[in-house]
Amino acid sequence: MGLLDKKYHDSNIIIVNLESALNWARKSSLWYEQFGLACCAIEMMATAASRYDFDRFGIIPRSSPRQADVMIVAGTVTMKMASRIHKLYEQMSEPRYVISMGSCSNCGGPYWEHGYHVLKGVDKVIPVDVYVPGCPPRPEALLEGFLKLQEKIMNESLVEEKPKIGNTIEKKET
Amino acid sequence: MIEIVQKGKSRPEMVINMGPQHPSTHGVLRLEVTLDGELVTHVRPHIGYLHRCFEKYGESVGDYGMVTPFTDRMDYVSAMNQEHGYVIAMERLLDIEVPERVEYIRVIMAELQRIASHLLAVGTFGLDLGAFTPFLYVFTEREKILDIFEKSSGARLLYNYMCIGGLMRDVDDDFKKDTEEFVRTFRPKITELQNLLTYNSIFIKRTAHIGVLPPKVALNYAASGPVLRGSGVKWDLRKNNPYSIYDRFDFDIPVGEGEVGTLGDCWDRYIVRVLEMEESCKIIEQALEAMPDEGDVQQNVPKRVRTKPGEIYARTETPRGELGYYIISDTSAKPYRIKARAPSFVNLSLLPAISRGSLMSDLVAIVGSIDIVLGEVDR
Amino acid sequence: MVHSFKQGWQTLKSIFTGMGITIRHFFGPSVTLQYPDERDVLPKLARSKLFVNIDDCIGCNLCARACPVNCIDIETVKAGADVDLGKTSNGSQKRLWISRFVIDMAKCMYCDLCTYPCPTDCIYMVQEYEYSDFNRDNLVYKFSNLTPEKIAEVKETARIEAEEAEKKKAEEAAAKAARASKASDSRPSSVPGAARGIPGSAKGIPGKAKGIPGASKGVPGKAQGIPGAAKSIPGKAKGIPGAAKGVPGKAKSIPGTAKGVPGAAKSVPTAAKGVPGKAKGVPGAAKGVPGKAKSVPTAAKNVPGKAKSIPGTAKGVPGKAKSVPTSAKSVPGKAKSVPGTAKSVPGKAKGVPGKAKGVPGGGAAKVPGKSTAKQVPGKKPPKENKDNNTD
Amino acid sequence: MTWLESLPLAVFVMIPLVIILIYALFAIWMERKVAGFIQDRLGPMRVGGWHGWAQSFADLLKLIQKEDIIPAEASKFLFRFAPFLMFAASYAAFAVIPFSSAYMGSNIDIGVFYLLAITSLLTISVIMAGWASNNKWSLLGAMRTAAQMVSYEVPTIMAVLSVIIVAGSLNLMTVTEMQSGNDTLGFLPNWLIFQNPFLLVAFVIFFISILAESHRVPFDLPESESELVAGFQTEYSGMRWAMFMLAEYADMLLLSLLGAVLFFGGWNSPFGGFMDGPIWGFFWFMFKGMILVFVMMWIRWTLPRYRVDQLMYLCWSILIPLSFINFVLIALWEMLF
Repeated sequence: MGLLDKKYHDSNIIIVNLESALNWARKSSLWYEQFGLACCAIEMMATAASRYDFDRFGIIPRSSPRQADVMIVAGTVTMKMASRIHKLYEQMSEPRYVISMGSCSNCGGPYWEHGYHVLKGVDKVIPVDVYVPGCPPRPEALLEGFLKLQEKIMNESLVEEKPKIGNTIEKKET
Repeated sequence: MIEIVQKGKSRPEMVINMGPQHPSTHGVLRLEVTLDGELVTHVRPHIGYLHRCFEKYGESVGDYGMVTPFTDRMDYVSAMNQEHGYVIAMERLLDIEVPERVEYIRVIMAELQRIASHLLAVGTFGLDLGAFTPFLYVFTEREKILDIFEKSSGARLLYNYMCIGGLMRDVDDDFKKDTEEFVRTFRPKITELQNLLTYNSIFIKRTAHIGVLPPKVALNYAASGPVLRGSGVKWDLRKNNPYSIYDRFDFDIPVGEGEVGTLGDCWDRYIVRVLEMEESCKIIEQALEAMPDEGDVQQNVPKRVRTKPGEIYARTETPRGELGYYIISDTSAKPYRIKARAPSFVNLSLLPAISRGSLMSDLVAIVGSIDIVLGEVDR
Repeated sequence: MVHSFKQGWQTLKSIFTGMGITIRHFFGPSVTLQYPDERDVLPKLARSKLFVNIDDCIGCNLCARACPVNCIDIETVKAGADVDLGKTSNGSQKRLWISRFVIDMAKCMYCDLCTYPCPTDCIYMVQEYEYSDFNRDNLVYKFSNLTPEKIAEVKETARIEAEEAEKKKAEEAAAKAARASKASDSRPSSVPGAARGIPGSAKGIPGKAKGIPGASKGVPGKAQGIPGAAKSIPGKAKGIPGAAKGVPGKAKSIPGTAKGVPGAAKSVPTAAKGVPGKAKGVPGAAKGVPGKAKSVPTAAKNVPGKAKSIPGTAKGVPGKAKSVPTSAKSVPGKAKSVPGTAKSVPGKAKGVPGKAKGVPGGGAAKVPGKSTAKQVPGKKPPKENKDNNTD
Repeated sequence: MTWLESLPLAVFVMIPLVIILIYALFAIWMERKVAGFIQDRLGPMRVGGWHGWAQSFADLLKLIQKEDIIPAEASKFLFRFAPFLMFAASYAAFAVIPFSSAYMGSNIDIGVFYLLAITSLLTISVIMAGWASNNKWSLLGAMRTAAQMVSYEVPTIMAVLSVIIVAGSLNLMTVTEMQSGNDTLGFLPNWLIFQNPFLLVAFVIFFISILAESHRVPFDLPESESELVAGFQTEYSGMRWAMFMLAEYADMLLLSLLGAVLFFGGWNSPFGGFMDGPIWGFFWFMFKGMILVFVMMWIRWTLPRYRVDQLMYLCWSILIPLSFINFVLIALWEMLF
């Protein structure tokens, strides 16, 4: 749905310019979904607070998934929460992105070994765009993750085959 | 369309799910709220969305020392206090004498963490009621504490700083100076917070007479920490059952007095936290004065923890209340059993009792005033 | 009336007090750190990433044992007596090749517990925090500075040395056992030879070799029993499924117990040609019966194994199927083993995929669900069975 | 009338639309900057260069790209229609606002009544959106809004009427014109707020009421984030949601401009004849409106919000009686002086 459906098969000057304008808009206005899971959520709050200030990048929280562009999975995803996260992801409107923040959501983190109730990586339920390492990551590290995501968005295209950076998991249509 | 449940001849009710993704449930708590209009008739908290198998980990990782980082992650807002509780339990089990200097540093760290945790609690409480700005002001102060922690321990949130018998490393050279500086600049900020939020009349209207918890009910539910003290019960383990070196300091235990509303309402629970921050400042100042300047913080750290079969229950006062660790040891390197008595979990059980009959907006205030951390509730 | 006016005044006063505070902040300075342009100076103890100075590492494995979450995976190979690996900066002699030193930063909990036990202070936390990535695999950091060829070489050397030592020992033991059994006339229990895995990690279990795959990337740390168990049945030995490219194998028949002929399934590493397996009899004991080794995988080359068995006495000779494919694929959770274990079963030898305990989630796996096990040719000398020497 | 003949009319009608769009883009940026400075932060800094001036353009362009989700169980027509109705209501009300001595959409004699009537449509569109979304949060938000906006219309109207009896006209242009000049107490402008002590009280009532009408803190119950997720907007995404946002900001401007007309002399220069004229008039008018908008933002980032029953109490027990008493007092004052 939306403009990113790759309906164009070759690019011309108009599409290229349009593409970069649209990419610029998407990367400059990443509204994240306001929900925290665990420890990383505290650092996420710290990033949104005065010292690091998400708003400088145009990143603001929205509490309804419909209006959010990016989901920050901040914390341990348990088996019980996994289905909810999947649902929240489905409720977000395209184009949507996911940042996996911290060890727990990257791969289960400290809980990968005996954590019988911990999902070993949020990418098992939703596609992840950027993995931010840390336990928890520093606020700067999260901001750097956002910069990486912006870099990725700038490489997205309206045209069909253009090499993309980032992971290759296709986003699911809803 | 929207389901309206009607049972018998009673008035129609609407069941609404608050959470696990909701801006004011402080994490992944889910509340199943039954509403009559906007009036709450029943609340059922559902937990387990953050069950991270702490007890299993305590019994599975390599040895006793490796459990410490996992205690950090229980109540991630007050990691130092969690570590403090665990190492005290282990030291009692092993009969280890801790050097003077270590005790002082631990107390200072624990009290700084208490301030940081209370700042977060009052900030998010304001946020729940719609006041966005005080939240950011207190976060600025909290950052200063985190800087002090980071200089000494190397981490901002989950420190793994205390170890059985001592500390992982000595404090930073600037520690004393930084802490003194912080305490000095922090006091005016409390005054500012009082003016901006505490005595704001809208804030008072939203919190006074709301979620009243009578002392007797609080005791019956085994509540602890600011929730209990907000109801006027003077119970603080630092005074009533002193651990570490808390008996050497002179400080008060603030309790709720029903200053603007009823005894035990949300405002009382809130003001207890604010006043406790000032008391913590007092403790820090005294501790900084009495702290020995020199001393090896690792001199009594055992090379390998060897236990005899035995068991221990040690309790400490964290910002959220009484935290107890129950540890059964055998001759192996790992604990046979670890159980944590988490204050948030016990305090959360109060929620249905005190929120019945309030409005939807009050429910948000009540959840905020109990100040739960889901990492500790679910463990 | 007066009361409500007073209350109204209080309300307005508190609101104006609050607004006064916020407007003062409005004109006051900001505390924001403009991150990509300005950066904080991190305290020197800040823990943001693990780093290993591999030149100083002596391969003692203490950090891996101290890690509460087992995110450090170290594999070492003993260096030969004539090789000087140099010294660390604090003067300790290095005696081990570090063939693998992998830290999965995606799992790390940044607790700093691994840095304390290090005798040479070569593992420590650094301040670099900007390493987020599009791909989780890139968060797995490899610190070993040996090339795969070098690793293969040192492993081969180590294997040969170990084999020789083993042989020596076995000879002595055999002689001793022979003396002993003559005296006692005890009935030999037939214990199939146990293949010993790759130096250091394998446990010899009768009939099964539990080895830790050589440079397995796929299963950090704790792959158990990746090696498959090849059953050597007289006449046929099947190689190991998967992508095993044969490894020149050698089959040794253990004298005394082998009834069948141990087949040797040998897979030869990429470059390897099918090398006829050799079955060595245990000195003094036996005649070999040619076995056959078949390797199942398409790419694998069959190497006819030869086994000698001792006529008459042999009841099952453990064949040795060893394949140490360079690029076998193992699936986490069910790693297929490449190295075979020789189980001697009269009749047939089949390469049976071993079961490995995979790591859930395949932490380092490149392709979700699959991991790549890299193995280095190694040989498992069959363990001599003392009791079976004579009968 | 051919299309060529109607072109000037179309351009004439479109002027407020352009003003609203530019204002909304500016106000969203300004809101974030104000919030940033109040909170010791900086607000948008990186998008477009100097202090993130292009932030709102990026937001708008992004919202255009967003997927438009209509929940399966929603009442589809109402769901689609509500944002347009809301924006149409805000936009239509601008017709009677005198932007400058030279421009006014429609110079009708019952301008004030028209404005108050047409803004009531906002209530309907909010209920429509909340009900059609088939979401419990939306429904709760819509119910709260309906109660709130209907209640607060009473004190708003009473405060406006107090001004009208002083001004003696329902036409906003006339109201503005009578405030020109600079001789109250010898030096103050002839603005109505300086003319009568009771009009000051009327202004306070008016300002509190418009805060509630445009649901700003401390009366932002319809979309109170910490209680109702996003209130009646919960299910909206993309451009439809942007329409709500636009309408909300337009509503803020509309009521602020109304305040500027009624109490602060509209497009009249504060310096008498100095810096006067149609262009300056437009500048002064917008400037006065933006000052009120800034105060609304300032309040928003300072105060917590009221509870729904306290909100009603404030309206029915305090503001409405006060506004009636004030109305009578103003009438008496007018009779006496």
